[in-house]
Amino acid sequence: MSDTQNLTLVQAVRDGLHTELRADDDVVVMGQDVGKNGGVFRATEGLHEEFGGDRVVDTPLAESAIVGCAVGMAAMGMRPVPEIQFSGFMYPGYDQIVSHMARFRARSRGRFTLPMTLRAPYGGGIRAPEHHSESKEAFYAHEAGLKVVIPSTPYDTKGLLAASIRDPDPVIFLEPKLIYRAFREEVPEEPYTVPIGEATTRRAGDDVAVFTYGAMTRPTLEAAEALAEDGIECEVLDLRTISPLDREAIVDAFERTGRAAVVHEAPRTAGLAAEITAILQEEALLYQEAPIERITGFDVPYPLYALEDYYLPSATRIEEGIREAAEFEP
Amino acid sequence: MSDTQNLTLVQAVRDGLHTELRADDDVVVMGQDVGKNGGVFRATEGLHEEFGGDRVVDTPLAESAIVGCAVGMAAMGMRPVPEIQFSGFMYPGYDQIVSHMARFRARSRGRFTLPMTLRAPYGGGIRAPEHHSESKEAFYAHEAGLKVVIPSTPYDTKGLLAASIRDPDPVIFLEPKLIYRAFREEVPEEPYTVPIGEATTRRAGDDVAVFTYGAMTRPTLEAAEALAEDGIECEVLDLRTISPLDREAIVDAFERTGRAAVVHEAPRTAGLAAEITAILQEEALLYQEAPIERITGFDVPYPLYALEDYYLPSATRIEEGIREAAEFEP
Amino acid sequence: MNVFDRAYDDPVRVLDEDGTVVGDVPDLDEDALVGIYRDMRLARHFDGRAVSLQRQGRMGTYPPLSGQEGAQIGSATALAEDDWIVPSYREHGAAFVHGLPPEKTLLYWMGHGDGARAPDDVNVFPIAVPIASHVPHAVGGAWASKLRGEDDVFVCYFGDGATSEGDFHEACNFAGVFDTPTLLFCNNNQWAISVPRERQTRSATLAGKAEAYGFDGVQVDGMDPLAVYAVTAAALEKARNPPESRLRPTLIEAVQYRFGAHTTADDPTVYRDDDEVERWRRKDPIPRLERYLRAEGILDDDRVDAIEAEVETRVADAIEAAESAPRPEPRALFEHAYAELPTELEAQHAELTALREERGDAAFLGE
Amino acid sequence: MNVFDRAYDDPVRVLDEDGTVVGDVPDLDEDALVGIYRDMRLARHFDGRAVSLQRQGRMGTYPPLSGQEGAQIGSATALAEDDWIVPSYREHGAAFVHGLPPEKTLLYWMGHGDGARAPDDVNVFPIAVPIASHVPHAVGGAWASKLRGEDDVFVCYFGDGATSEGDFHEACNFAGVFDTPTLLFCNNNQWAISVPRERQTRSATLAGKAEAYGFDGVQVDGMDPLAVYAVTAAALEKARNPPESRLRPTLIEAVQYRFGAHTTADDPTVYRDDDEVERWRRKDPIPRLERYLRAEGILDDDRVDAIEAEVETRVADAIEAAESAPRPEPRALFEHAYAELPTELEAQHAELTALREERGDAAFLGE
Ligand SMILES: Cc1ncc(C[n+]2csc(CCOP(=O)(O)OP(=O)(O)O)c2C)c(N)n1
Ligand SMILES: Cc1ncc(C[n+]2csc(CCOP(=O)(O)OP(=O)(O)O)c2C)c(N)n1
Ligand SMILES: [Mg+2]
Ligand SMILES: [Mg+2]
Repeated sequence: MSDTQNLTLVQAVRDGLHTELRADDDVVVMGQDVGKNGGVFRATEGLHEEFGGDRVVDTPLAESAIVGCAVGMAAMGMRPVPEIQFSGFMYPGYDQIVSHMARFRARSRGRFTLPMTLRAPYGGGIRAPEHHSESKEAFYAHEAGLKVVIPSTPYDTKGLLAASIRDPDPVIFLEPKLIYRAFREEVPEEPYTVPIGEATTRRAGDDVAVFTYGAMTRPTLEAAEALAEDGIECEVLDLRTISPLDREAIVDAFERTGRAAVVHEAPRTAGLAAEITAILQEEALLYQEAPIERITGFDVPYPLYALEDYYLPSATRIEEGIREAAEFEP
Repeated sequence: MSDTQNLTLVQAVRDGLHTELRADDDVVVMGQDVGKNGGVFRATEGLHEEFGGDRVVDTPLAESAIVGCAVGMAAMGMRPVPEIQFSGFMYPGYDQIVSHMARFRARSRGRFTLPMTLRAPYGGGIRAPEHHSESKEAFYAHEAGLKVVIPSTPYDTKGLLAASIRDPDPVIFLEPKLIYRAFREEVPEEPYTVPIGEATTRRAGDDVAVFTYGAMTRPTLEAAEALAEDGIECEVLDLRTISPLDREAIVDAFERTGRAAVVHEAPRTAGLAAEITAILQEEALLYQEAPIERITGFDVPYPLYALEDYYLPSATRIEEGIREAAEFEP
Repeated sequence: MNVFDRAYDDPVRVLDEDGTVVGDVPDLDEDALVGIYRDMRLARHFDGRAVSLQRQGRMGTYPPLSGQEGAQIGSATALAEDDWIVPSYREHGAAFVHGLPPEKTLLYWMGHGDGARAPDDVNVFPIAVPIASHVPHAVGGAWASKLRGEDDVFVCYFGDGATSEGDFHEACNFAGVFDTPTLLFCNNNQWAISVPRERQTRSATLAGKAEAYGFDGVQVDGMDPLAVYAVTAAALEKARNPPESRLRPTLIEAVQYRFGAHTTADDPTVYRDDDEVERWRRKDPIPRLERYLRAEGILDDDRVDAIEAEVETRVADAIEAAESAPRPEPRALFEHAYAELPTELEAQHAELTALREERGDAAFLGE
Repeated sequence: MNVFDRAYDDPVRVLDEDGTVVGDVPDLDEDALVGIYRDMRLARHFDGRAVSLQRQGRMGTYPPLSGQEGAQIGSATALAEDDWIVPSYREHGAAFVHGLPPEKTLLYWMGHGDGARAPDDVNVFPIAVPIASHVPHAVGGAWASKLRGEDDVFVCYFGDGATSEGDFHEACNFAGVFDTPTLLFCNNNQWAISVPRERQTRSATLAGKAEAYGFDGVQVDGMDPLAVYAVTAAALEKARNPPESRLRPTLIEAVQYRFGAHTTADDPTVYRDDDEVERWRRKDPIPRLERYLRAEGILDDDRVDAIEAEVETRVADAIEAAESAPRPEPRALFEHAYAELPTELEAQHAELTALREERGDAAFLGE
């Protein structure tokens, strides 16, 4: 039986990096302040000391070069794990992400594959300055050639991070920083993986299928409990991977309930909730009993923190949204 | 009565720029090769000669600075019209687009507004090299604070371009280069505007509502004619503005038909077709008689040109898709 | 010798660490000199109070500026009122000199959007958080000024770390090519969070990076407010009235030090030595100027006390004003995204309002 | 004097326009010298044929390289087999020297994805179209080489226009900071489409931009293949075995000219004078080297004729091979997006296949 540690989500990131650095000399962690400083969220604490400055690299302040150099390293068969300090700072590296990281394999017809994992703390709710609360996963889901992973528990974090680093394809790994330290979970000390592309059921229920991921998983479960008191039972699916989506699990849950809601903190227009809605009505229209509710961030720039609580879907807003789906009568 | 000229779409771009340069000294056209060379598609032909190098500016090869300098000029009340040579080269300027162009007004609480129009030739089908055939309008539709306009006729092009340049908000103006010279239309010599945010009906029909825009409008109309021979009558709506969407027109057409298809060349996942589908089932589920068909580019990197005809929705593929929507029986 | 003809690694200096004159004292009257002293004191005091507000949970993350007053106040004092400041996030000192009320700065870091809107007659851009991304805005603004035949200069502040970003490079290149009246003011405070200057770039100096753009670069002792004033004034003059042989833009590297943490979320003891901090504290711009002004008979104990009192009152008033500002209304979320609210945003606002009415604010604030 | 200690505007030269020796002739044997000549002839001949294929509608847009053979062949000849070329879109000459079959280049511009895949034993990266975006790849690849204790150098080619992009700057800075074995080879052909070098940047030279990164920059006469060979060889040697005082990377500015259009879609007469073209044609690298080799008794009419015949056959064979390649199958659209085809892409492929079966290829090809 494997030993476990009681870890927070951010500690599970660190543990996942540690495990993979130890297992494979080709793994290199790189980014701003990831070295001596141990990362602005301590996600790389102690790694520089243990593995040295060649494996855990403090880089200059330049996102495009961070991603672009990782592309070059990965093309040579290394497994770089670049960090962007906040997902809102991925945009200066956007061209490298969409034009190269996503396409190098297709361009070279499989000669070069990019086993790289681009990590970034992601999402809102921590009273951070402007640009520090972005959730734009839809950008990356819209770009073929990338996989996009967003964990919501410490156990999944370590396992999905290991799976991402070992994956032959480039992965965008978005870490919901609101829950970096929100709770702890038993995490095996041993290496293990959680498969990319598989959703998981966080709560079973027959009335409404609710799809979510990342930091929204917790308020969604909270809302589900509140609704249960009124006799509305939600099936809560944590998608974990945003691209490719686990269509089978999504469609299956919907077919069993006929009603659905999607919860994400990203803006509504052309977000993942739209995609999931489109999939459901394409594949299971005849099961549909109510409009699929989109419970999302609003279509506005993420506000400074005095207003962020109004921007982010709260348990109450989620509850009301699900209730609409549950109570809709044609 | 106003005189007209018989213009292609790209000539209408040029004419629109000419009109606005003449009308307002604050209008500045800037970008790579827009000056002496008249633009790689001749969209700025003769403008440098007529208005001089301060109004029609050849810039160095740097997209982020092109957008970022335009942001600074617009904040000072000028009306810059930066060109990015191909929409696939907007990504090096992506941070300026999403972090600043889109947010400057909100950030400054309305003190600075950015009356700028970022133009780019857009879309596939012209046998161009890699990255020259992108259609990623969904990126910009997902980012609040931007308006996104995609014309499909010469008349609309001139009018929408004028409306964009005069608009107080930043506009992304994507020009379907496949139809730059595909046909001509009578275009008034006088200045005029076509309102941003309004779709237009290109064909009336009662059986299926088909939503499209840009270069896909023509094969969609072709498909509609083919279907009419089989007694299937399509209502074809040319959206013209992608953000904000003309929800009223979209929902209205759907309520009259109960069946719909969306056609775009952009990749499917999290594209505009997903958004439109989500809107329709939110607002008009009870009218829906068939799954809404998404007839789109595939979720793959845009190929080199030997395969692009398989990537792009053809009239036949559109026809088959619409037929599915028309013939679906629960 | 023209100030721009010095070697890149030969910083302009006016006062040494003891306040002794070692260079050309700029031509400033007593009021102006005392003004620089007072504004540095204000910035320092503001900084301490802001850090403790954050500690007490009365404010969010805050980026302290202590140590950098010489560069900020010295430079901003040289500006004409119509010139523009395009700041990063640490230039509240410079912005204050140029007219931004300190309560705005507090409001901003308290998470109120209104804090980012300077009064209409104050030429200060909103804070730019993504590093170096505001440099093109300063070049574009300056370009507009030139195209319109105005003579406003745009002063852009950024850090040593910012010089690594692509936007710094592209913007400098545009400034050179279009010869825009832009002053590129680099606050080289030796650190970009935990990354020291030597690991940020192998360039011998940051000033020397100007070479790549064809305009002047110059180093200045950033802990010496009079030196900073002098070099800024020279750069502004050149931007307005460039001689034949020179381009308007200037890259100024102000060599200085941040005494405190990067932000209140940062712990600098993890990555740097106390010794280093101590060495730089001895260069503190405030006592340095004070010594000079006392030696010149411009300051004495009474005047210093009066300034101290004035500064404390001003900052206390600012805190009072910021803390009594009402929590912004949720409609502010939507209001400024576009000049006119699109229908769909009206609908989303209505959604929010309905839920607020039904379930109250507690439904959002999660308390 | 070390070749890297020259002034930035003092280009390395070996042969003048007449083929007369004016510098240090590199130590190359007869075969190598004839090889350079032959490969330049091949590149020139290939170029002419490619342009006419495009004119005849047998190929898509194509970027000609005529005029730039000296820089391409001279530099690539200096590489070791294990070194890597990271090209932009115009370096088919250099890629050919390093082992890329010319039929691959043709296939690529004929729109076949396979053209971008070099044979597994040929160390050439796929063509990068977005300007300067491949420079970080070269730095990352070189960094990997260094981390693994290998001594492969990565040679990145880019144009004068590329130096304006942020990616050029960021990548150079990383190369300096991590001291990677990268050779940054700038083909300054005076034009970025219609924008002349002087309006691209106000920097006095492009070589001098190296100053900002702490490593060497050097200009070379790019129309002089032997000078280019010499300076490339020196830079490669330094990248492998750097002396104490120097960093491994080098920025080489090869001053040259594109005789033809930017691409077959471009008309250069709109933006530049014939005079200028004529002036540069007199510097043509091919007759220049030929004169030298004839003077040295290494070439004579017979050998030149034999080379001409060899070159023509090789290019004709390449065209034959490229044109007889079958049109790629539509499944290639999906095949390489991921290492394993995701279910949804399988479904999309099935969609396409079903429609093809039902309606035939004409349903897509729109003819
Ligand atoms: C594009 C971008 N990347 C990363 C960050 C996170 N970040 C904030 S400040 C900082 C260091 C900045 O250093 P420097 O430019 O020297 O300015 P200083 O803070 O020292 O004034 C970093 C990495 C950011 N704000 N923007
Ligand atoms: C990011 C980006 N912007 C614009 C273009 C369009 N474009 C292709 S080549 C070119 C000029 C390149 O000039 P230079 O770097 O001097 O190389 P050259 O073509 O002269 O070899 C431009 C603007 C592009 N390919 N990529
Ligand atoms: Mg700094
Ligand atoms: Mg060039």
